[in-house]
Amino acid sequence: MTTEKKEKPKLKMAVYWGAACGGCCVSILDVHEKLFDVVAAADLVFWPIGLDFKYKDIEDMPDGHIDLTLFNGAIRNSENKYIAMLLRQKSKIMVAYGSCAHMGGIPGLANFSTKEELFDRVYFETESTVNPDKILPEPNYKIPEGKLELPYFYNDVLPLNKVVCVDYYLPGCPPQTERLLEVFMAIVNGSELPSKKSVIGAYDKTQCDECERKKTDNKKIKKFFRPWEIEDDGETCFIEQGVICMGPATRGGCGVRCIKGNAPCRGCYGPPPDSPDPGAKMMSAIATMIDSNEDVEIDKIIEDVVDPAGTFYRFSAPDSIIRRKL
Amino acid sequence: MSNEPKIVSFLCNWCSYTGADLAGTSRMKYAPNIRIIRVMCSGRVEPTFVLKAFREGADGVLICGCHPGDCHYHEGNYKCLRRYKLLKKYIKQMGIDEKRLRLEWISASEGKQFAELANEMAETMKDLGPANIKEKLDLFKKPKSINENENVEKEKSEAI
Amino acid sequence: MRQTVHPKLKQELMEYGIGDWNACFNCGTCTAICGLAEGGFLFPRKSIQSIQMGLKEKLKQSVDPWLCYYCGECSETCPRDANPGELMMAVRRYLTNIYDWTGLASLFYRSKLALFIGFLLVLIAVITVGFIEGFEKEALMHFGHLFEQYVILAVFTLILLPNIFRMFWLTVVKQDVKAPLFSYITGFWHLIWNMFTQNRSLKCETGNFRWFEHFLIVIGYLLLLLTTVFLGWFSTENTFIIWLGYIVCGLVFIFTFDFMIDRLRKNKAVTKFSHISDWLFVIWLFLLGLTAFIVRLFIDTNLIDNNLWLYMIHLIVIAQWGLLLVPFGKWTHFLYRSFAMYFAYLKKSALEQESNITY
Amino acid sequence: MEEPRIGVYICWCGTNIAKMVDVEYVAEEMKKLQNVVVSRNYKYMCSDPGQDLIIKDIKENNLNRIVVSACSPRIHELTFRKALENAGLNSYLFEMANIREHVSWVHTDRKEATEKAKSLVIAAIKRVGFHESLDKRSVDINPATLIIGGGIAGITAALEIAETGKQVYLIEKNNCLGGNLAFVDLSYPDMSSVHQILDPKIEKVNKHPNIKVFLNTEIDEVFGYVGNFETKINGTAEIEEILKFGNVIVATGLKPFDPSVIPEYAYGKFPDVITSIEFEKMLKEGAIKTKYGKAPKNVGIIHCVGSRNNNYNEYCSRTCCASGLKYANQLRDALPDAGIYELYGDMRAFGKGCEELYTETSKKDIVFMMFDQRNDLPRIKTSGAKDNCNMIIKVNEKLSGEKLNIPVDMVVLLVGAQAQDNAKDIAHAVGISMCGNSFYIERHPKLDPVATTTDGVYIVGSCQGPKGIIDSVCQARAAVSRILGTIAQGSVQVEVTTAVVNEDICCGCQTCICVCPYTAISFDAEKNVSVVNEVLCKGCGTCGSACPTGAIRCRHFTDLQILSQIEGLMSLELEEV
Repeated sequence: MTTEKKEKPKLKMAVYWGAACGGCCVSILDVHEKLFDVVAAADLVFWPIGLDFKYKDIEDMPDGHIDLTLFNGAIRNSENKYIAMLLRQKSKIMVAYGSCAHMGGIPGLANFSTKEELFDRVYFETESTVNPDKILPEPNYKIPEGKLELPYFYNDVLPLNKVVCVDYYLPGCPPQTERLLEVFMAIVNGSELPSKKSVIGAYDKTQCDECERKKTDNKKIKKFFRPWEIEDDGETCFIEQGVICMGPATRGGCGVRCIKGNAPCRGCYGPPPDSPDPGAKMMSAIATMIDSNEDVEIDKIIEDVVDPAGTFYRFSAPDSIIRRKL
Repeated sequence: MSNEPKIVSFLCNWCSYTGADLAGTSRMKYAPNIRIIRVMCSGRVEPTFVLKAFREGADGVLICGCHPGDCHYHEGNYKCLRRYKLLKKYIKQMGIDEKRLRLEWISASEGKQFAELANEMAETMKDLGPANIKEKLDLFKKPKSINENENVEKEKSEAI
Repeated sequence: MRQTVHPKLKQELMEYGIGDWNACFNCGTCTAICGLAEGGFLFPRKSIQSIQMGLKEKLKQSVDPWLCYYCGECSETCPRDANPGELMMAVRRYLTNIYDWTGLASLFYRSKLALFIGFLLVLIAVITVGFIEGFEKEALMHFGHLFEQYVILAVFTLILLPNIFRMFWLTVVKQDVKAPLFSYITGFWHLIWNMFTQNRSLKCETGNFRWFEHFLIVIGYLLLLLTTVFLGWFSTENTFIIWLGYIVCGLVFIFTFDFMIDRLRKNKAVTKFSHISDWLFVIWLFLLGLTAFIVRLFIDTNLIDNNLWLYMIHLIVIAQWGLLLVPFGKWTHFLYRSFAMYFAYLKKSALEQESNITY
Repeated sequence: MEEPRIGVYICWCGTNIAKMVDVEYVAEEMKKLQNVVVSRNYKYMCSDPGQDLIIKDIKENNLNRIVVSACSPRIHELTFRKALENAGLNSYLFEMANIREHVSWVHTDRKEATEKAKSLVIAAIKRVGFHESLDKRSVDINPATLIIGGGIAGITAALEIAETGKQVYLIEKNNCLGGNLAFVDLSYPDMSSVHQILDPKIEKVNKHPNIKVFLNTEIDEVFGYVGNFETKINGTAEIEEILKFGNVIVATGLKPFDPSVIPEYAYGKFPDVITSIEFEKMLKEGAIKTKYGKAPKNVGIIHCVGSRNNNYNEYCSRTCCASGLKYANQLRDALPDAGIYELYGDMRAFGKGCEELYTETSKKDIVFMMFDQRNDLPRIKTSGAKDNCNMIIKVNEKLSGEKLNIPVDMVVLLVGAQAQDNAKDIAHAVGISMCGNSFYIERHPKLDPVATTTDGVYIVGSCQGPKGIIDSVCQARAAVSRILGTIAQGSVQVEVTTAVVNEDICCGCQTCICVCPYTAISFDAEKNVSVVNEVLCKGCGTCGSACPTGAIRCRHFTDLQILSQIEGLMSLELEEV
């Protein structure tokens, strides 16, 4: 990639949302007044949420025309995938921006249901739905003018790296703005970038490293609590209070936002290096803490972990080993 | 082997692996479905390993450790038991039949019990039929270029 | 049926000359080799077992020892030299005194002195009789003839019959053998047949010659009894009877002589260990034949008148034979054995009946 | 990490493997795999030529990873590691696939077996790719030895070592040395007096300058590793002492079976039903008398009490039969015309001189009666008035098929052997494992009978299984020779497959700390990370699986290694080169 400095070589930047809530796109605005620096340094050549573009414009671009693409959101349907591939082809640096692109994120929770279940829920079951003729979206639809085609709705939600090669991951739900800026500026100044495929804008150490709550080695759990079930003293480690906190298995970098807000970490920042499946790791750690050797008692304690998949894979299901419900 | 169920088993070095060896030295015959991975202690067995085994196409996973109280490392097998129970809950949620994951205590002298267990496990897997987890989770290869459409058909079938 | 162990049984049997019963470790070779042992009668093994374990009742109630003809095969093949053959013999001796109600049998078996005295008394008695009769030929011969008849009668009715009944009581009644009634009759024919032929011994390894010898002795002995006692051999002129007499007692002493030689040579297992009772039996039988032979010879050659002493000797031998050896000595074996076969027959038919029922 | 160059070796083990696994085919297939440079099959890999083959290849094709697929690593892993060392390769760059105990010996379908063997080898190859050189730490051996148990085995071992001038700590939980043997009068088969054997030894032990005896003492947890153990002992003496030593001999012996749990024998109900221990006491005192002070007219000796019966102990206690014969002789000598009845399940007069003893005994007017040891034990009942005896033994004699009543005045129960009550505590204290009936397990039943799976800990005598004097002494001396061997070397190499914390990842959550059974992990508040004390760590890996960040690596059992092993195990299409 180009590191030699020309006179104000304006960076061409694209931001796209796949299956996402839009929070990531918005988070870009969180840079506040710094936005001017950004705009000064870069042209936004593609940003559906902000500016009106047509896919055609991109398709027409020569390959590698875009310098930096921040792709947020997961891959849910054929459109997401198409754009992902398209952008990959047109951009020098492809960044998986935010938890959804990184690991599948919240949309990834859909992987605990099949496509059919989802459709049933969405098009028939939801309380607000009135759909007497049981109409479902029709991917191919013939009309006099011709053939309409909707994107295919995949059975799975996938993280970005499952469909295209990703250069960097910028985790978070949404990513911490400071982190974004650091990365952005690094690119603008053409300073040395970390090796490809690595996570940027997050620390190798996990939450606990930053977390100010008091931690001891007395991690023995007799009963699990949901956050609302305990009277949090605000300073004892959540886990030691019996609340499952993904902190230990989740990268730092967010500035322990949730925990500071007296909510246990959910793990949006994803696992530290060389830890393929944070959910499994955390499961292992938490289970180890169960303070009993008795079959029955253990079962009883585990009863309180109502939804292991949702708890330990809140953000990482599509990126985990067992990617979806089978 | 292809159509035969595959069972990955994690055996602790001191009791279960020795037990399995004993089954061998005593020439006890059992079903060839089981494939053994040696760990020092059942306490080393992580959910990650089990999930990985399933992901890679195992139809069943068997974890064996020393009998409670006999652990060479005092309590490793209890740690294993706790993880096992939570993990079982998880895989159930993920639509993997509970019976596909099993934890048993096999002491160094229980070659016979191991052989029986191996057969039993193989039987269960045959009854349950193939898990096809690998098949279900391998989607399509990452396309090299945008024009590459070889997988589209597959995608469609995947999709609808 | 639970039995009590009699720790002292072995010691008791020692006195009847059981050999080294200790040596036996119940391998069963003896029974395997034995031509006569069969289902329900697995001797010698079972008998030895009973002895080793001190199963007195069982031993007393078993007919097995009588079914054995002492061919000696078992003793030759015994891996521990426990000499089962002789042991069976000893048991037979033991049993004879168990059956004998007078107790004299056991006395004679156990003490040589008593035996000697017994023989002496009889001798003296006969001589006194002779003295009373004034050593007058006709009178003596007459007396002798009567004596023979009465003694045989007495010995039978007073001693042997009761003993046989005792035997019956132990081996059949006590064992509550439920033999079908008709078998008592059919068995009786067996009894007679065996008594005279002893043909079961043909099954023994020792083969036919030994049986033949025995057979001839038995026949000889019985005919001798017939000729002398009932046909009055010594006082007849009937040439056929005379010649018959000669032949039979000839048979008797010739073969008994042969037996004695064997016993001296000790080359067969049977003849290795000979209990005194055994010796006496053979010798006296021999003397019996011999003296009878000579006496008749003297009568025919008219030498008898001057040699009455000869008849006296014959008389003494007969007396000792009839009064001591027949009721208390080995002679009884001839009887007991025959009856044992009868009882064994009953037992067998009882077993058969049972097995039929179970079918 | 340099590109792996893997050498694969499939062993035939004669026909043991070759007959059930197509070794040539497997070896051929492996060639397809990435990074596999050579792949061979050979008759006996463990043989010297087999090892030389590996060494040669390593040198010629500069291999840097070796996979041997043969028997159980528990048997030959060390052999091949040595071979690697001889070739100048780090011995941990080696992996073994067990295709004998786990394949050829247990499967019957050659095709299936071959497939399985193949996948096991692939797994090993995948795994070995991620193996890393580990440097063996060699530690100095502390020449002192701790011996737990002052029975004949312990005493023998103690003297043997002390004689060579090395320190011995002999720990006995009772108040005197000698163990069970101290109760015994004569020893079979030669009827030699035990106290003539034992007493001088005990005397010598007590006097010996190099032996420190601790009576009424039990050990606490034993910390450390081969060459450098230490333990806290707490005896009756209020002073608690810390002992340091290089090797441990466990000679805790056995505990006599308690016959009162067998209803048939009415032990405790009849005063004249006594155990062999009590009888030995009688013999020592030289007076065989019933509780009424009379010499018994008839004595019954019952074998296999508590042994070889599913309700009690499955195993044979080894010493009872010969003891029974011994008693028969002693009784015969003492009571020439008593009736003596040996009631046995099977007469097992094994070992030098014992069959002869049996033959001799059988000639001494001893009645041997057989009963059904598993289903039909003899029963001891009260005797009737006219029986003039203390008790009646009701037995169903097996050889004759007779149901018997044996009148006896005394019954000697040949009680079997059991593991000590505190067997488990000791096992945990020194870190060895027990088999089903809580006797200790040796490293290899045939090839390594006195060593255990924990380096530097040896088991001798009856704590490993019921034994007579001879076997115990043999084992004691065998263990001693092993120990003196290591002491002579002065140092010993210790396993380094310990856990290690990656401080760049560790977040200091301290999950691992209370997980460690050996308190080997501590928290460094300074750096806010956990730290593993590699000396205390025994490498179980439990912390590794508990660590939520993956900061703890269990050397030689890393996630990466195991995960890739799993991959290999499952991959069968080999065109992936």
